Amino acid sequence: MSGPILEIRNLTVGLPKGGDRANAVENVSFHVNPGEIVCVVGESGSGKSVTAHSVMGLLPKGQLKATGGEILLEGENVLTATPSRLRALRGTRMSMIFQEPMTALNPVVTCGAQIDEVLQIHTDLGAAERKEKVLAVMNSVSLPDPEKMFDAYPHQLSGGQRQRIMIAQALVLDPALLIADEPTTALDVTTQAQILKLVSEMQERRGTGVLFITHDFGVVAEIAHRVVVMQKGHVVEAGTANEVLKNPQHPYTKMLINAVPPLTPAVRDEKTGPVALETVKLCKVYGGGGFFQKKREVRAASDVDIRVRRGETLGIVGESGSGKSTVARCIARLIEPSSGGIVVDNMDIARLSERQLRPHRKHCQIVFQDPYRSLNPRRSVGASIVEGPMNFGVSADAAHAKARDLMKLVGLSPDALDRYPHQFSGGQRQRICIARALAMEPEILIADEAVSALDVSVQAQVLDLLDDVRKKFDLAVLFITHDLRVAAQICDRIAVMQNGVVVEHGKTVDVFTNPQHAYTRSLFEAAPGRNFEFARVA
Amino acid sequence: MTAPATTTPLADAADTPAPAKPTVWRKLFRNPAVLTGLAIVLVMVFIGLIAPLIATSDPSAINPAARNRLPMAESSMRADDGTRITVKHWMGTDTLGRDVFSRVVYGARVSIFIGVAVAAISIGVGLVVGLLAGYFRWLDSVIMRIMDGLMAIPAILLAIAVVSLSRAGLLSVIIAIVVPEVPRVVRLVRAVVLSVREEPYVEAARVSGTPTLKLLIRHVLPNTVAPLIVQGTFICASAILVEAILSFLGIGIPPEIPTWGNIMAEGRQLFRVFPHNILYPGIFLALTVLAVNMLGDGLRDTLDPKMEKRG
Amino acid sequence: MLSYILRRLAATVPVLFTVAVMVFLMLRLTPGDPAAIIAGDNATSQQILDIRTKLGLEQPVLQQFFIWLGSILRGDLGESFFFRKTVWELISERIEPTLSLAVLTIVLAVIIAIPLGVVAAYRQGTWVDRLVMGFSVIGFSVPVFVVGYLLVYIFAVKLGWFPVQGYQRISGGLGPWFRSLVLPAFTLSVIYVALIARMTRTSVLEVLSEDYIRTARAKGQTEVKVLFQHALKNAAVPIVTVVGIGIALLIGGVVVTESVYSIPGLGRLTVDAVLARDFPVIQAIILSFSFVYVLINLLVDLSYTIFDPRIRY
Amino acid sequence: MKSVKLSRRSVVAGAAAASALAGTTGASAQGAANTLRVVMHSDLRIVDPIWTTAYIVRNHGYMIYDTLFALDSKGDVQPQMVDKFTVSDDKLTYSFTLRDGLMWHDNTPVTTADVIPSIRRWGARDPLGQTVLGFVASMDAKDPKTFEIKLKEPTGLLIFALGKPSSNVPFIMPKRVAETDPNTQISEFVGSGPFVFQRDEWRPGDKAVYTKFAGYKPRSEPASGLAGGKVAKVDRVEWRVVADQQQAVNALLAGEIDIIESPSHDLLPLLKADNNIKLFNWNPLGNQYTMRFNHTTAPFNNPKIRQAALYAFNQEDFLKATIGDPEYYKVCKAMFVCGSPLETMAGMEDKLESNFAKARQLLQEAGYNREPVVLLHSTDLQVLTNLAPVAKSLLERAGFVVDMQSMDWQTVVARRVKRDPPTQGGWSAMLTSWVSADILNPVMAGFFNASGDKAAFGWPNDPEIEALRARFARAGTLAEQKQIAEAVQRRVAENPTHIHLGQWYSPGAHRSNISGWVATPAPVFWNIEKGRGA
Repeated sequence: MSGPILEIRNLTVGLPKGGDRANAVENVSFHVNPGEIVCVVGESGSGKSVTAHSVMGLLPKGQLKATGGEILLEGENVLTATPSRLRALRGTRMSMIFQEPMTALNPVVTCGAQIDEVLQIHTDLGAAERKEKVLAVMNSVSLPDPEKMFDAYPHQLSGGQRQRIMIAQALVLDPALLIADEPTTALDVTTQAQILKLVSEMQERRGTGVLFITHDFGVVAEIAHRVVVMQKGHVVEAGTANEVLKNPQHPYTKMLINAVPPLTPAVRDEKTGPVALETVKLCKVYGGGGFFQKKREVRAASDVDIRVRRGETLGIVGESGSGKSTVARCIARLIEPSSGGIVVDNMDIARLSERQLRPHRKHCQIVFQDPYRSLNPRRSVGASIVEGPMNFGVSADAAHAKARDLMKLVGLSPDALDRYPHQFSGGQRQRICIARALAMEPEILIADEAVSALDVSVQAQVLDLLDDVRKKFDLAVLFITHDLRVAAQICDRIAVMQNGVVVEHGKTVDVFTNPQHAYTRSLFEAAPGRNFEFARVA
Repeated sequence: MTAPATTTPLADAADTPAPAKPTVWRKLFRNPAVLTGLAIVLVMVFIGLIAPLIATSDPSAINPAARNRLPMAESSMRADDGTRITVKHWMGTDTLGRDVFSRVVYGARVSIFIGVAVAAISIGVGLVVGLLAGYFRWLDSVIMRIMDGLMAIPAILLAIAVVSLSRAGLLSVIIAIVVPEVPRVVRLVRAVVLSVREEPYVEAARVSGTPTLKLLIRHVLPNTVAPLIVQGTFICASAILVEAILSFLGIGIPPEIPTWGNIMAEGRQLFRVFPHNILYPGIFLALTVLAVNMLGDGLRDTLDPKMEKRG
Repeated sequence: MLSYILRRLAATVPVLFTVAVMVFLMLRLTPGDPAAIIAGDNATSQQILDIRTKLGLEQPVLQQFFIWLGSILRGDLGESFFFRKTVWELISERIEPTLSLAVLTIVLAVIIAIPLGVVAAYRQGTWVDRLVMGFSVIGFSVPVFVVGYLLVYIFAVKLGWFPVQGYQRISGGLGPWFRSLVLPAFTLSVIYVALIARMTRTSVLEVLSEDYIRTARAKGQTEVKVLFQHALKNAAVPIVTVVGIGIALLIGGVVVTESVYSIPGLGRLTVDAVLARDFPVIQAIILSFSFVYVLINLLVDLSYTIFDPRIRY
Repeated sequence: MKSVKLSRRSVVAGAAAASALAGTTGASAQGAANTLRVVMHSDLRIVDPIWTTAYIVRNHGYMIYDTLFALDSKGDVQPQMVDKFTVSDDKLTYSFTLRDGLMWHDNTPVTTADVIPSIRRWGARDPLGQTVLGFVASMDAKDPKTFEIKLKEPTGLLIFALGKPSSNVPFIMPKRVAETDPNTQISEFVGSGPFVFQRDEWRPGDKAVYTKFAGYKPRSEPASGLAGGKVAKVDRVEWRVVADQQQAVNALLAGEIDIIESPSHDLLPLLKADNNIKLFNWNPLGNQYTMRFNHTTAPFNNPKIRQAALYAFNQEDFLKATIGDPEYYKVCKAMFVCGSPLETMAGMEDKLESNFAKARQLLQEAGYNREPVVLLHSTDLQVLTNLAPVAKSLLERAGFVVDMQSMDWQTVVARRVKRDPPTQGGWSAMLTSWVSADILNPVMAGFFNASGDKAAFGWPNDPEIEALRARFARAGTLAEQKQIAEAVQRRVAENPTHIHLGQWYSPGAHRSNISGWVATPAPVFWNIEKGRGA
């Protein structure tokens, strides 16, 4: 058949009363042709997921409801379809994969059974045939040893493998439309690359139309044929990948694209300040001991030697489980290292007890990943900021005065001090956290994935802020991230970690221009949109 | 590079703050369960408070001549000075000719007091112990072993033993009901502490050198309030019930202190002949416990949706 | 797995020891003198002293404790002060009724409660939900013995369907045995149903908001199967837990129920023993109840592995 | 009007239950026809009727043991195990011959070798026994069937004592058992009575089971009181424990049991209303409520203050509060029981009239300075529960300060033997009830024993009373006894050892197909027949 597989016409989905806007999406129209990958891009709250879910008819009952327009799947309006008809379509003509494969798979059912379920619902094949078909599809998504995977439970698989199971289960009945809702966001770059590759392969081989939801322009650049940009529930721009990425028209699109950090590191001058932080053979070992039999040990970090000078930003880059956060938490002494030393201010604080530690706390502050959990919801942000200084005997007035200055510094109004965290946005909260850290006048600032949870636009601003305060206070910044682009933008030097070991360590430029270690190279290989030059438009 | 001062909050384009949630109080007063529960409880408390005013006679004044009178019956009794007083018994009299109505309204006092006292004490004790156990690893194992021990003894049996082995009285009954409740509270508090202590904002406070005690009080304690209020109501409700059960087993609070429990317990032998002895206090008791439970459910739904009662 | 069980069993030792100490002290430090009770009316002080000595109550408390502990470890629960019988005899006579009552109650409760809970969760916010929740709150609020009396009055006295009181041993045939337990089991299960229905509802509700439920729907699965194939199995762990916790509750309820229906079970034995200050019996019973409780918790934890493959010991 | 409604209700209940009976009561499966299912007033725990005075154990004794003599319905002592006996003219030598065919449950013959140690063991514990054995010079077995008791000086009490109807009853036990130390419980339950105790079926808190003893040879006379032929007419008697009075009555109405020994008085209307149920007052002498003073501590260590209480009380209030229905109680100022040979009002005429003025005046004379009366209140025994509150209110109206402490009966029993001052776990007064048959004269009635520390709890010390009791023991004729008893009562009215608070009767209830229940001071189950039908 010709014509679009999916055509969305003036779709409007209403929000329940008392929301911050009337409709989640308003007059959204676009289409997906056979064998085409359409990326819907937008930041959180742009309504891209709502659009996807309304296609599947999976909008949360009672909360969201399509109030206008139509969604034509191969010419059939799914908005008016009966529940049973909708059920018949799901899995056969259209299917969906989700962001978090761990939670999207039923933890107590074997992977094979979960794929098999689709067949049970929609076909009347016998058990043997079904098993055959399942194994086949598992093969086609190149899962190692399908026979074994068939009886494995989701938690026994890696993130990538789980997502492959999801894809297998989505494609087992060759649907015309595959909806992928941020399918790689939760995955490490290397895995992400593989999954993206898989998706485009499958889609080519089977001529499936793909509606691909993402916030990451790297990913867009990687796989999109056409792009739809959404903001606050509206489609602001649509076109082929090249048009949109190379020559964006709408200011919002421009802003987003500008915000994407370039992979090529800015040239930075050598920092020669005094060494503020040094770790010596830092090790953290979890587990061990055990009552009857020895528990197996996990070496989260082993023999980590890093040195950060005043005014310098050291990036620790690695995938999840590489131990980069462990190192950060050891240095901040939130956890006690198993061995090795942490020299701060000519003093080894690795072994100090909580009590002995207290006077040294002020030297080193940390900003966490999740802005929503980093501030005590029950205390005004002012109280949170002054708490530290007052612990060190600063008078209340002095502390508050300082807090006001810092609020200005991080670009917030000082009057906001007596407001509560829930009244601020994620980005604003992260600014407040930075202010809180600065209030201690530290020499060392640890940013643990501090921008990972933020939308690109906000991310850029917070990165700027971090760099500014570094300069202003001549801070030694330890920047933990999984995102090479971000690292490229802000770090003087980079340490790449894998399985708790620093595999490569050097100037950002050197590491980026000619990576020594295989793992580092694989990381660059995987970086989405690496060989795509984004437009730099003012 | 733009100077930070110029990046105003407005600059956070697609990054708008979460819409302000309605305050807890407003939510509470929208919740029907909370409202009805609260209303009934307040009425009961009020009855208890003004018992001396509405009671038609001294709840422990016996009158053998007028025993087992049916509701609405009248009786007269000669005082020491020889004058005769006539009393109308709205709810009849018990086997000693005591006025059930008066006993029931006075019973409201004691029963509710027991509920509140038990809740207050067990929460108080449990909170302190729980905080310590939750935050200091080395204390934890010791405390929790003891708590496990207490938990392992079936609550009612423990209560029976405590009361009947010590001298029956208000205090011993309260203690008896508190003891088995404490470990449950401790576990609850401990669980909260364990989860909260990993929260970034607590770690942030640690990093900014906040002393442990301050940390507990300022950042951890507040998180226990909601679940404890909820748990408190449930403890209160079950305490009132347990008192009744102890009385039923003949080891409750001595009859001269009327509680709904022991009025029923005394009346239970005559259930079929004079049901009013069980009926009226029964209604009051069930109604109150029901109300407190409703209150608790409502509170949980609004304050602390995650937690499940007696879990 | 095995090592886990061993570890857990080892861990019960300190717990039971704590229990032993607490119970023992409680008994010894409170008033009430079994000797005086045994001696009966117009007994002279000398006779009572003789009896105390015979019962070994004249030794220092610590000594008594270790003597007792020793015999426990040798598996000897001692002899009742009153009945010319060993504690072991007494308990083994009484175990059947209590066990029957408990098991029947649990079965009854689970059968009634879980469907109620699931339906309530699925129809959250509708009248069905409110009805179920309403019932469960009431279940918590009415004293067991009141429920008991009402049931007796209606089903035994008025309708005469079931015996008023008493217990028929299984040896006397399943029919009578069952008939004699119907009312007690119902009485006891009320609060229990309330508890389980509640927990089922909550945990099913929680599961229903999980991603994999959405996935199942995205596959085109029917609501009923979503509910029972996907939701219930994932909700099982907390439910099983609460069933376990409920056992403690149950043991308490048994005491009352057995008195109402005069069932010669362990609950009644406890009350009688306490009233008679029959120390060996009290100690033994409470200790064994505690042991059962600990054991059940262990079983519950082990049962998790059945419901949730992620849990491995 | 209420009662009408009631009766209809319970008739329906009874009928309905009866109709459902077939299926409901599984016990009836195993020959309910000849099984007597009885609910006694309490649970059988201790099984040594010599070692304890508990009435339930006495009743157990009458099931499995036999006695040398027994009280008949007219209150006269008749031979039971004894065939005939002779008394020498000097009244110092008694010679007894056992009747033929007396058998132990292990089918060995009863001999005098068993009898004598049994009497000795009883005499070691029972107050009356102690007195009587005081007179005994020697007891010798002449041959397996005859034995002889020689006295130091004459007493009219020997035969009466051997036929003592209630606690402790001189039951005859096998030699090996009777030789157990009086302060140790016996651990073997072989008797020679009409029923055999099934130890393996005995489940304390559940039931005690007795079966007919085939080898028992009853006397030829018809059963009369505890005397006469003890013919077991049912194969099996089960004492069921139903802790809950209400439930016991329900069970009787439903036909799940045949007899309730003494149902709660307030529930009698239910039973009366059902024509399948008959009430039977098996203990015509009834019982007597009593308040016991602790003579060793203030305030009741002062006779005037004790007397003040005697004036402040009136029996009616106590009886109303506990029994209620006048049909089942009798105001009676005779300490040795109305309707007994020693009945007398001497000394009591103006007492027990709630004369508060007089009471206050006595308190003043005695210089009572408001030491609190620690009054033990037992809350778990129906027939006693309501006594203490009444006593409290009467005492208070007389100007006493009363601290009523509630506890279960077992604790009262433990408390009342403590001699510490009230503030340290002691006591001042407690209330209990006696079976009239136990208090028919000043020697057998334990509370009259005023020998100080050797006396029962309360420990009164009054040589004058002791002297009178000694004389009574020697008294030969009834007239003499009467005159001494009167003296004792007068003395007690001035210097009270305890206060008697009126007589009460508690009828047993049985299904209408039960017949032949004998009137006795202690409930016995021989001669009872169980017919067919509901």
